[in-house]
Amino acid sequence: MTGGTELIETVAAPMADAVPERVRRGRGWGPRIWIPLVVVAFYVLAAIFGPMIVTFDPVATDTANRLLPPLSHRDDGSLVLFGTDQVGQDLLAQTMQGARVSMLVGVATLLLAGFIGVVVGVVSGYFGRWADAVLMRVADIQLTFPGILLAILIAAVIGQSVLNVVLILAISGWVTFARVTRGQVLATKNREYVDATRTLGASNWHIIRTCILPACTAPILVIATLDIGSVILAEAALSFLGLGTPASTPSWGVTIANGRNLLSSAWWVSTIPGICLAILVVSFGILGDALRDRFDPKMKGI
Amino acid sequence: MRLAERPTGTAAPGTRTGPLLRVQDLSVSFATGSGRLRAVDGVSFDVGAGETVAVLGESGSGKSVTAQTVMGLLPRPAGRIDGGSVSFDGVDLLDRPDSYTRALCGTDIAMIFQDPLSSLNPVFRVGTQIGETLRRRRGVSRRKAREHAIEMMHRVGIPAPEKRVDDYPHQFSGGMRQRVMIAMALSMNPRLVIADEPTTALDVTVQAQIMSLLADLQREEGMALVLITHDLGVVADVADRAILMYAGRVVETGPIREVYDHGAHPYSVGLMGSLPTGDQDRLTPITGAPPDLRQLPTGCSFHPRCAFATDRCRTEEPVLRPAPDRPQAHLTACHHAEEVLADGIR
Amino acid sequence: MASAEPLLSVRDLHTTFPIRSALLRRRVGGIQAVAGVSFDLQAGQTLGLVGESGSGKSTVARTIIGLEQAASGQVLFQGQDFAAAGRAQTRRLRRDVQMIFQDPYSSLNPRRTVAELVSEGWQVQPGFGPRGTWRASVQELLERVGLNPDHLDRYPHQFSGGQRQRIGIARALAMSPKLIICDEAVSALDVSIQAQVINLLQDLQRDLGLTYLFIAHDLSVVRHISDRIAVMYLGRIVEEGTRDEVFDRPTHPYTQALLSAIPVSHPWRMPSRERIVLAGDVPSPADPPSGCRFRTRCPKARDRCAVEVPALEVRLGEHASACHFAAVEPAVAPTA
Amino acid sequence: MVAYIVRRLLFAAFVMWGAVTIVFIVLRMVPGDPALVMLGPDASPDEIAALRESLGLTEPIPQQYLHYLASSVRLDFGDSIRLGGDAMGHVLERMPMTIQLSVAALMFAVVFGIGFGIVAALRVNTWADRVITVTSLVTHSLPSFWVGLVLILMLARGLQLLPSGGAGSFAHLLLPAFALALPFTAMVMRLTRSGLLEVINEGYIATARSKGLSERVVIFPHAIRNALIPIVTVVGLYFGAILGGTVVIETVFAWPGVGRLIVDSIGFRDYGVVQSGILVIAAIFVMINLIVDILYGYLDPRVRLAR
Repeated sequence: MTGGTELIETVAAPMADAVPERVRRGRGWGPRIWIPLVVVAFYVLAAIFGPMIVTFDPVATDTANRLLPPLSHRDDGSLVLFGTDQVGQDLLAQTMQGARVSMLVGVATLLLAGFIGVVVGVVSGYFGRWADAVLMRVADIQLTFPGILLAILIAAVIGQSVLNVVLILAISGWVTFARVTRGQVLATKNREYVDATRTLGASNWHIIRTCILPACTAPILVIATLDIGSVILAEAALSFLGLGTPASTPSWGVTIANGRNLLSSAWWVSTIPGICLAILVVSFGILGDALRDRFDPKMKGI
Repeated sequence: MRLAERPTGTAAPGTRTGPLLRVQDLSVSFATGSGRLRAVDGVSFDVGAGETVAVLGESGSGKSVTAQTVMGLLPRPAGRIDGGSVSFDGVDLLDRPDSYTRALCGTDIAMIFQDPLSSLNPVFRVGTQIGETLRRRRGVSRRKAREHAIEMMHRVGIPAPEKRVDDYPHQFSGGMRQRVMIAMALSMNPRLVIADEPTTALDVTVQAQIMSLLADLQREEGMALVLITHDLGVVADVADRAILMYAGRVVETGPIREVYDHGAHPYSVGLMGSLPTGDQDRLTPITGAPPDLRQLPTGCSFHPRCAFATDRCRTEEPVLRPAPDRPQAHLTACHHAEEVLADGIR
Repeated sequence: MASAEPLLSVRDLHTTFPIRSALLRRRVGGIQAVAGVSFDLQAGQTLGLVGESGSGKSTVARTIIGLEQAASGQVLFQGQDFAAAGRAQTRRLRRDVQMIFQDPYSSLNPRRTVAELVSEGWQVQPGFGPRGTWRASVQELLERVGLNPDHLDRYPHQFSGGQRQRIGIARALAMSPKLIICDEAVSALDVSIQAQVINLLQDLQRDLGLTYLFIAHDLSVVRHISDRIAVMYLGRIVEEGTRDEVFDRPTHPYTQALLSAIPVSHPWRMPSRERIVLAGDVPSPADPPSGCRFRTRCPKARDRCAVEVPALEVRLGEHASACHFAAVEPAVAPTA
Repeated sequence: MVAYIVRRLLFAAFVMWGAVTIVFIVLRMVPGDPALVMLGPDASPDEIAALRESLGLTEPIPQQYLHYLASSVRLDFGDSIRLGGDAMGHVLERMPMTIQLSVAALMFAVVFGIGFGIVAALRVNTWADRVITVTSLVTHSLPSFWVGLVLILMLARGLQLLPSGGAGSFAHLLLPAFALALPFTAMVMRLTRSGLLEVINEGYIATARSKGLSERVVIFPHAIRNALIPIVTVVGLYFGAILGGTVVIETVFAWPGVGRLIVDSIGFRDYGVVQSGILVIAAIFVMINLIVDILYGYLDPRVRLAR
């Protein structure tokens, strides 16, 4: 141990003795957690209810009101908060529709990637041996392939649809979950309490259920929060390249790409959805960071 | 600048009167997630030149924090010195800037840590690490520093030091690593060596090697040695004096045989009773558990676990006083020392 | 002495840990953690298994209880071979042999309450344990080990190290075991707490007729609690006998050195004490010395020790020793 | 050490085989007749048959795979339908531009990431630390293609300071390299900061202080050598991500590299070029990881000798 061993003991042991873990975790449910939570909640509400209020029709055109800057009025007097694009589409409606698509893709991808990753991680970490060797080599190869390249390759081949985007991103995203889960399983597997449970005659399934999985939830939650931002960014990048969601269900990336050729004449078409995207991703980033500090300060490298 | 203030410690030992290290009324607290805790609470003791002193106590007694404070290694800003003084060679270190203490460290005061593996930098050769103090502090060449490292490794009994000087810490066994630590600590002939649990991480047979090495080196070098440990046994052979700590306070101090054989504090008596010696059928442990340092009991912190406790113990904090009818150097912080001693005789 | 059938009998046990290559996890070698260990343990007795790190004492325990796979040899519990037992029998054996672990902080699942921890064995062993009244039964157990029975819905972190160790003991007792393996069960505790737990273990043994395999590196503690002692070095037992035989008349040079190295709290009370300071460190179990494994550090080593493995047999006095020269040079008698 | 390098090389070859196989499998996933898809509805049956023949689609799948592997070893990925000539040739021709861009971005990320990371760690919990940490969090979360667009809008179109696209001069390199480097700078910075903060709590740092070494020596080299070890590994991984990122950034800035070539080729169903480009990038990444692994062994003696 270090020179500070006893210090750690004196500080940590009485604290551990006197203060319940849940209370300690609960304390300081601070601004780093609730501010991004409020932002995310706002996005979720906007994504659910926004398109009901301000309808978006991908094929409608309104050439009379094309390229209106933000906060200007249509000729019928209605306010366009975010401006309009080159065919007169309302950008606010487009952005809210984009939020719906981007967040849907993000959550669906995470669920799929998380499920694959956790299963692979537990199998590989808990049962080890050849399963571990094979699965981790597959993960290595997968890591060797820059994720976006794999996504581009697959997208180019199988074509554009929301489902395809989810599949593609999950294929490149499961590795993180698998590695984190495996690491946590390996760390937990050798804890004495797992041995203790085993000596009671517990089955592998009982041990995985009561000892292994509960120890994995916190890091998986943290990874999911940190990852959802990257998934949304990756989806936007794919869509920007024209390989993501189709024009009928435009995500933010599609809108940003639309505005690219209008940069000199209508800056807002690209910029505003970009800002919306950035705020959401930053919120997830702050939230993930805060959760990581709370649950497991040792996971800093991830 | 007065000579005495020079931090390099060029003053020959013995030119000053008074103890080499004097800790007076030292209090240190730590910020934790749920309030401050007092890790060290009004601790006073002296260490004379060439003396071997054992600081004893269980985890949470504040013994290591005291050592860290002396070395200026207290983690900031969590750790805070609330009062008292630490004088080395008559100069109060807490009055001086941190750089003053830092300059004394390595040359005049050196430290040996508990776990030699984590205390050695894994990416540097041991020779580099042993010779580093000499090289950086005295500006000698790399070659000279390496030669010095070989010499020090030889002195602490590492076989074939010429070959091993270029090895990395992980290539050494636990005992050999601790020898490397000792070589590093002694490389500048310090006048005071503080060893914090130097044998706790080692096996019994290796423990014996290291303790006898430390005792031999202490005799040859004439340095003062402070041994911090929870193991009453390992220091019994080598220490002159014992300082027994409980919940951040010194509860008993005196010549080691006095404290061990004629404990005048219920805690020291209880510790002795907890040790299996081979001839008792049943141990007589202290009841209860050490207190939460953030909510120390009033009066004497030991009173909830003490068989002698009275109302006075619950209200009035005992101060160190001479143990009744014992040699003068034997001090105890117990209101009922008389009864404790009488009980021990019976 | 060994009149009745022993409760636990270990026969020539070997446990080997594979060394695997980094890349393909291919097996490239093995560490013989336990290399031919045999002993008997009578019901109601305590066998102290002592040794330094790397001696394999914990591996012996983990192999007996099934946490490690034995490479060869037998573990017989009441004459039944553990390895040969079927599923149902293994379950039953699991109940009879319980373990108390070293680290009171990591041996309790932090996410389960005391009630869940103590009753976990009843959940995983179908048809075993109290029905309906299980909370009351947990409370009884908590009281039995000196804990407040009202604390059954608390989490482990709400207890001190000594209290956690008591929870671990309650968990073992819940299975009504015959044999409890204490693997360094008191090593992590402070002296005053350690003494409390030792007293508890002794009380339980007396009241419930338990048998202990007590594994520790602290010889004073082992001496205090054991009836018989086995000393291990690098995967082998080098000396085995009654407590007093081993402590008062050790015949193996390693035992002699080990006993002389015990830190003594009052050295001035025994002026005749002679310390044998061993040179060097324990060799790596991946590459043990040939012949007698202790010879590299042994003051008595001769040529013969490098070629011939000394058997554990009675050579002098009434207990077994694995030294060629145990009988030739009677021991100095360190009295700790 | 030699044995170790050989083993790593073998592993690299294994990974390349995996990558080649993945490409093969993905290309088999093309819905319908690939030749028809590639040539479009206007193609004559003869043209389609010829392409099928040259793509080897007439053979059974295992044989196709073997042929594919064999031609992969010869770096032969067929001709480019769009540009004509050897597909791999087009890729290799564009490669220097992509390497230039990604190395510039990597250097930026490493220099500024490690620099700011050290500053933040040494001034932990001060305003400087907070500014750096918050900035890194935000830059990490910005989509790089969008950053590129905003940079073009402000610096190229607005202030007319730098060219908005194309290549040819150092000025052309600045914007794309910066946009590409931004998220990675943030990641390197966070990793440096947390790594250094962790190392500072290690026992050997207390030892270094107890030896009376100045705080500067305690940090350089005692702390930093240890903190660098994980950073080196991760930077290797980031280089792969940067290479992947060039695909998007080259499109935004009209940078004539492999990334843009790949994206353009996708539109034309020019699969020969797409797979050549992807395999070349994967090969570079494998090589970088090999170098990182060897460097890792150099930095950490425990790893070096254990292998």
